[in-house]
Amino acid sequence: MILTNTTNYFSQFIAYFSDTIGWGMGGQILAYVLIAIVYLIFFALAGLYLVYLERRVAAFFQLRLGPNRVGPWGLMQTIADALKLLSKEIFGTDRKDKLLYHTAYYLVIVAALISLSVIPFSNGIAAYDINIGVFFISAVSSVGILGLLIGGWGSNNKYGVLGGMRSGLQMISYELSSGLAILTIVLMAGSLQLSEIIHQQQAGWFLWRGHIPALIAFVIFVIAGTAESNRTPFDLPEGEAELGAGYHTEYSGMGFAWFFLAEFINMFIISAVGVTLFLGGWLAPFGITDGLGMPWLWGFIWFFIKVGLMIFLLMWFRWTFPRLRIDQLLTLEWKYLLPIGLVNIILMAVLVYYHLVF
Amino acid sequence: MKNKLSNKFPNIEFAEDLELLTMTIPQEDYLSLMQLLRDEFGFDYLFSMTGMDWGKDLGITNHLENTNTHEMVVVKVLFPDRENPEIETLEKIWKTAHLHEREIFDLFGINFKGHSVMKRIMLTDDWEGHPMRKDWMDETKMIIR
Amino acid sequence: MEQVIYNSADLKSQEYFINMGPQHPAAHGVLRLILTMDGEMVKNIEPDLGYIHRSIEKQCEHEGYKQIIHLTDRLDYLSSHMNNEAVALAIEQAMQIEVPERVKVIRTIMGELTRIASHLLWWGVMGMDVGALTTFMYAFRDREMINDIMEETCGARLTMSYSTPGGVMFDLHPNFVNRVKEFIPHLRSVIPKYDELLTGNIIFQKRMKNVGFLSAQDAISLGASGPVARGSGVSCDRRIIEPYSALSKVDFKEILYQEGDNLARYNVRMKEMYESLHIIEQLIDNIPDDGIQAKTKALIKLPKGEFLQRVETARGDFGVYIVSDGKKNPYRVKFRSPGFSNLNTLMEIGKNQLLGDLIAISATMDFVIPDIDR
Amino acid sequence: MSYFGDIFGGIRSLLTGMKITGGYFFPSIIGRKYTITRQYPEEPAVVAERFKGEVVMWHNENNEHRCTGCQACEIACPNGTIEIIWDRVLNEETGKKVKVIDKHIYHLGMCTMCNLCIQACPTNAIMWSTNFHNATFDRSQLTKVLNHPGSKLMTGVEE
Repeated sequence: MILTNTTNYFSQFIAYFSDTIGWGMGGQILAYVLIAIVYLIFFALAGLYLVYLERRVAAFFQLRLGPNRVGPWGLMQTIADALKLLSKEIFGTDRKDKLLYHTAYYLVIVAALISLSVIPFSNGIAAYDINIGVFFISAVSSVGILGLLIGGWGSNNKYGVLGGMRSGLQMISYELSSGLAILTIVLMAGSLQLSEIIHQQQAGWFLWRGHIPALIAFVIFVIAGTAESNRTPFDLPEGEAELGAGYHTEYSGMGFAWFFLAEFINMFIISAVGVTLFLGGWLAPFGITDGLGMPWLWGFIWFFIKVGLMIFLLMWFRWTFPRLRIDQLLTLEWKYLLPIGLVNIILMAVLVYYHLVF
Repeated sequence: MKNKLSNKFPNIEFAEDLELLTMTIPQEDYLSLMQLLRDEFGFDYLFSMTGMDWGKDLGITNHLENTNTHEMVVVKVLFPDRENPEIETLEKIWKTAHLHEREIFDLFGINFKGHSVMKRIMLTDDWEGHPMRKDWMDETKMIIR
Repeated sequence: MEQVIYNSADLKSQEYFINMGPQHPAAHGVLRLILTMDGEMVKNIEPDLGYIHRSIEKQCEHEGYKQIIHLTDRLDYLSSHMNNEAVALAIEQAMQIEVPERVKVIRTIMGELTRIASHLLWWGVMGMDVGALTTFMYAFRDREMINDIMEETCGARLTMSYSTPGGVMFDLHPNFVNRVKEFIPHLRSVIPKYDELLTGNIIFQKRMKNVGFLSAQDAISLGASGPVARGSGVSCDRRIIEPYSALSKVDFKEILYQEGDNLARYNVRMKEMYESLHIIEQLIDNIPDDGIQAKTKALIKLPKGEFLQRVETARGDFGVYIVSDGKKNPYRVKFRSPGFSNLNTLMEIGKNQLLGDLIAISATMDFVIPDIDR
Repeated sequence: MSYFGDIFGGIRSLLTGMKITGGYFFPSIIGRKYTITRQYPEEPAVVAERFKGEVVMWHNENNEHRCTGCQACEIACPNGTIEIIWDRVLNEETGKKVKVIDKHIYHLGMCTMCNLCIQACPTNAIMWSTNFHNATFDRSQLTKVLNHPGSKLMTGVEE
């Protein structure tokens, strides 16, 4: 089955909704708002359940059981935690820069939420399937870094400043590498649109079709992605043994929770982008579920299985490796990942030019 | 060794009945004796510095070890002046004396001349008195049975 | 057009202070270090102690000799048995009590078990300090087995108060020998896994190698002892220099590394666990059976004099210096704690290091704050 | 070349580490094989029989204890955990005044479980209990009276 249609269920929904309700522009906006609410709910649930997953996975890595009291298998634990954080008093230092302090977490979550909107969850299910999707994600996720930076700065805490500076340093460096890794695939796909990239992979995932350079790009992407989502071994911005809590030292209650959720959503985004670019997105491996009907549902299932595996890989990293030092972090980027990535992209270009990729 | 030290420092006193070689030295010869013990006799490891309150005098007891032969000597110095006892710092000979001397300063009130940071280390800066002295009393917090 | 030439010397950075502690995840307690920082670089370290100072030395002046023992548990709670043993040995030496052979063997076995437990905890926390959070639980799993063994015999898991002047508090539990024998092969099988998980890890190696260099001369001058000094090649193991209890009967090596960096200190402790297991193996099979308590008077009075006893705890050279004036209370007790001198070492070698390195160095120093504050 | 050697050696060391954690993870999710934590209230904690939880006084079924009020434990205690309130009461049978305890007060909050009192007790009146549920909401609840109300000295325990 070759999917050629690029129908977007969301745009169909918007057209249908505004037609039935018939308020012209108002109906369209209402439809957008409805979609946004769906995404917000997804954002909250995904964030909370990723926290739950992280705690459970960490527990099993550490010979423990993890949260298993609230609800069946402890599934309600993180919701309870979120409620607790909501009801908590928000206190901070007196001398914080109020504007920056309070803008910071909005920036972080808004950036995460916007990046979420371009990711195709299934065939034709992406809220905002623009033709420069990959580029858009890279650009928007940089805004999130600004949130960490000004959060660290605005809270007027030395640990916060150190954490914020470290995060800025780290993100600027590693975005280069992840960008190059993404570009390697874009060279093959010839498109920046995420749904188009997935459609191209019907003949085989890019990780397989691009063989050596794609594999290298994948490894680079995973490393850079771990760094961008601030997770061990690259958790220097909040490195708890060094900085207490880094940039969110002075945040409490929900302010802290936004940072925390955004971190997990970022992990989700990184994994989703990785899956979309390298592992065929929502496509079934070898098309095994293609004939079973309901392609969008199977798309969802395969997408979330793949993303889950990728997230598990990142968690596995986190619970195994020690943290790098700040200079080693930069050495890794500028002396290893970046040159290799540059050579890799040239290699890929040559391969694509001579049609040596599958 | 005893003879050598006796010749050099006429005022040195050796204790008789103790297991370790123990000597008491007047304050003015303290630094030169310690330097000599380190440089000539190889007692290069300052094991501990103990502040003492002998009731009448304050004192410091230094335990030195030779890291090659693992012999130990004990050097004592007494301060008859309880109000402002003062002595040269050992910081320049053994770096470890830094913290030990600060502790003694804090808890016994013995001042070390030439020490780089002569501040209280255990107690707060506004603490009155030196609690390890025998005559220090806190009526409200100490229960002595 | 005006040309502005920036000179790198004009770009001034400003030094600032950071209070690391008293509540800090890497301080392992209430150690407060006032750091003078320049960017990420630590320029000066100034400790502020006393957050857990209980003036145990002063308390000891008002306690009988038997009653001192339980206070020493609270010094370095991770090597509580060795601390107990040090005081007991000092009192026995002063009173010239000959303790039964069984007591000596039990004390040595217990001491080595405590050392392993302490090193295991250190290993777990070391991993956490450099960011590998999983090591902690793995180490605690094995440490728990030792704690269970301790609990069965001593009735307590951490502050055991097990040695008394002239003997030990309880006889060994009947299960003790079997459980220790089960534990030895278990630990021997898991330490290589630990090595694979953390020691061999490239990130860990890069964090540890050539960081926090301490030369042998400095180690001596700074009063370093225990694994910190042995990592710099200074032979200072009291168990070999002056074998106490049953240590003279066993054969073991002193682990010495010449490098003096973090990795050397790390390796010393990892290898010491094997040596401790080796010591226990030699003693566990034939524990003599001649009583657990030498005859002592109910009220111990030390003869007039000064007594010094040094033992090797998990952290280094622990000294008990008792000045007695012949009464039932000591006139003055000084606990020379290894952590106190090792803190001085940290102050010296932590300068001009990155903040992350300072954490790693202080992790290899293995501080227990009550031991520093006393 | 050491540049690439570094990379491959590094990746190999990282994979070895992941093998160890993965080796614990996968058996743990399937059979909880390596799980070491205990689900506390459901699975009760196993405490060794010698565990020093708190000091208790043994009473028999007639509400009699063995404490003669000799105060050996009070003297042996390093930090004043034990206080005994006693009195001399005329014994009708022998016509002598005998020491009788009124209250054997035990401050659990101060106790360091050093075992000296129990070692000192000549009549084995006090002993360890393995109870470790010692947390209370109020510090005053940590002060306990060990002898039960209305209890008296067991006959046959001479002073």
